[in-house]
Amino acid sequence: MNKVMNEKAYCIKMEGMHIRKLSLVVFAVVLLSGCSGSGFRIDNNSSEDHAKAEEVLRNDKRLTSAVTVFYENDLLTGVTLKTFSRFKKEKIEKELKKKLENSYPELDVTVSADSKIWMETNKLIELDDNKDKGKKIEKLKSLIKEET
Amino acid sequence: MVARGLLTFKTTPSIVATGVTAGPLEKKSQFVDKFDKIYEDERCEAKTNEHGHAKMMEDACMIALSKVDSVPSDADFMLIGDLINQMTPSNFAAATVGIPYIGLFSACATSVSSLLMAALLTETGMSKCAIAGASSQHNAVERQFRYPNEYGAQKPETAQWTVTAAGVAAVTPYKKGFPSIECGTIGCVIDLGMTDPLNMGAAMAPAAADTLTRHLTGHNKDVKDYDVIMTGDLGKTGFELYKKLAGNQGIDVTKNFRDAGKEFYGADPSFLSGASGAGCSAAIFLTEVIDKMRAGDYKRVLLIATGALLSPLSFQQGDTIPCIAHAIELTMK
Amino acid sequence: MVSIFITAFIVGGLICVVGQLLFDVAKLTPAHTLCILVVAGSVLDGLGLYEPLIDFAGAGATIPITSFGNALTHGAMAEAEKHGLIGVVTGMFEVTSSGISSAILFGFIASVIFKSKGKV
Amino acid sequence: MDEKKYAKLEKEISPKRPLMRNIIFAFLTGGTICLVGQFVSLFYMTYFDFTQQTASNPTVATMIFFAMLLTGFGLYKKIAQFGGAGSAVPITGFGNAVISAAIEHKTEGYVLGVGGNMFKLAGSVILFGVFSAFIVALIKTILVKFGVVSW
Repeated sequence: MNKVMNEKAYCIKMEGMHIRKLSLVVFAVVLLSGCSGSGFRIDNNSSEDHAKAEEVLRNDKRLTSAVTVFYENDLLTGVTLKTFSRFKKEKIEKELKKKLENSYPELDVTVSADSKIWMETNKLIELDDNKDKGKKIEKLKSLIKEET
Repeated sequence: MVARGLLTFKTTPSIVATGVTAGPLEKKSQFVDKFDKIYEDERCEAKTNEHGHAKMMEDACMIALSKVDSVPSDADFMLIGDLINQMTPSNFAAATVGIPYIGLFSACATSVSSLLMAALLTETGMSKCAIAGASSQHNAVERQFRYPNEYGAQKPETAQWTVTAAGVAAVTPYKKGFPSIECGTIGCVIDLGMTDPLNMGAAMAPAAADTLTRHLTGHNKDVKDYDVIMTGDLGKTGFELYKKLAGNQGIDVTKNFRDAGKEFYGADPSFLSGASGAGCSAAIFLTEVIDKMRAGDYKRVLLIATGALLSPLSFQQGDTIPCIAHAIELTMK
Repeated sequence: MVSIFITAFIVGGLICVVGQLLFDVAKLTPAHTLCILVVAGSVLDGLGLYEPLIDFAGAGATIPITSFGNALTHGAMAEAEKHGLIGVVTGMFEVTSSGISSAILFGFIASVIFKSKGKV
Repeated sequence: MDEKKYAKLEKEISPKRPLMRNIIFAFLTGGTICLVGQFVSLFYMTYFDFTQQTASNPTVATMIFFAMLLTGFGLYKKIAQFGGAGSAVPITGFGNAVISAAIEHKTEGYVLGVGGNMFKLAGSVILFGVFSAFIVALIKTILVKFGVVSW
């Protein structure tokens, strides 16, 4: 009898913790769903025609968003992937890079599915001052290099 | 079968005083009011757990002696033990108290084995006052036998909690009005191949059941002769197993059976299967049982303390856990 | 962005479930369980499967102890790619130094600040 | 009574480990720790020059820092009793193993106690991690040499 009551008390205690934990998760998801950007943005500061790049990126069904900056000799693209496409992150990066390089053979193409790059590229577009852009792009490129 | 390991005391030495000290967590025990001293600090204000352990033992000795208006120089022998490396806490306590000392080790069964030894010395007439007891300190035991105290390991429901407590009794020749030691049984080491140190109750239960049957047949007694048959620290799981094993031997286990480990912390589920440790049985036997005997509630009791004789080394080398149980019979004439 | 938090929770949780099964069903000690998981992480990286899992689940794959095996193997293989067989030995702690060094550092700091307590 | 018979009886009477409960709680606890890790990693990505991949290093260090606080204040073992493997498997569990051993052996001094016992529990993880990494990398290097696979 006593034992049963103990177990009950135990279960109730555990359930309380259980619910608290779940609510934390729900809260986190709600909080985060607000800041998920999507769409395809292109910022062209060069003489190149960006239509081809847009076509490549928009036609790729595995992407949820893509942010592209053309600046002088650089073409920098940050992409976000669909959840299950993330397994093939490296492969997708390589494919896109190849496609873009084919379209723009004279540009230095950088493609990354890293969310840091995506975040920074977004900031880059909002930057009014064009002077810093070159520097920032170099920095992002070195960050990507650091990984390997 | 020739009855072996049986002890009968013709002079029936008496337990004239007890001293029980406990740590702060033992306030959760349902027997807390009966303890003589509760420390507010788990190390008893000492620098290390082991020093606190020794201090707890010392204080328990002094309390027991003071209850019979004695000082350490009045005592002839000191028979105590604990679970830590080579019993250093007991050794240090004995060094401070300064009574001729023999360290005893039967793991958690030391509480009863020391009483039996004290009774023997008294029986021979060579001891007018002997100190017997055992102690354990949770932190010190935990870090030696299991993991560091702050390590997060999930304990199953069969795991027991080592108590921080010391229990000491002063044993003298027969004195009217005090519980006296009539007989006892020295246990055999029983090993039924249990290896799980988080289920010590299951390892110790066969030893307890074996000693119980040997005591009953050896001394020609029946369960009905006792007001209570109390085991030391089998815990909830071990106690069930022990009753089952004893029941298989044709012993009526339906009433008068109690377990100190199971009852120590009441029904608090955070202590899982219950309490364990040499201090557990010593503290409960020397408070709850002795008090009830002196109050006249119990006339005849059988105390069986169980001990798991493992070491961190033997466990890590994959050995089984050999166990022992000693029994002592107290009467109130 | 959001989905990585969900996948981190689920993948991280599932790796822990594997650990719990090793605890409860295979009856292993925590130390044995963690060793098995580390070896598993290392083997998965050798097969080239752990990096995609990190891409998929983020911290869900880098926080469990399996990532420790992965990082050790990754360092060894990256170095081996550059310097051949010798790199296998020299590259091992290249990637994973942060876990061990911070554990040592914080362990020491903790030992200065804290005392162990025997609370339930 | 022989050993086999007793083992059977022991299994019957000892309470079973609540497997479903343990699995669910391990999932929730482990998931939550990884979720916290993801937040930390987002923090490092947003405010410092770390990419998703390189952020994992400071994230691991930060998680071990959290483990230090939880261990020191005696909370980690409570989480462990509740979450089981959910708290042992994440890197915080590794941290807890190192830190708890360090705290416990402080009484033997910093050199013999803390220094000598710090990796008492976690050492085996490092040993098997290193050894298996060596074997795996060795096999892969040999396979690449023979042209069976590529890097």
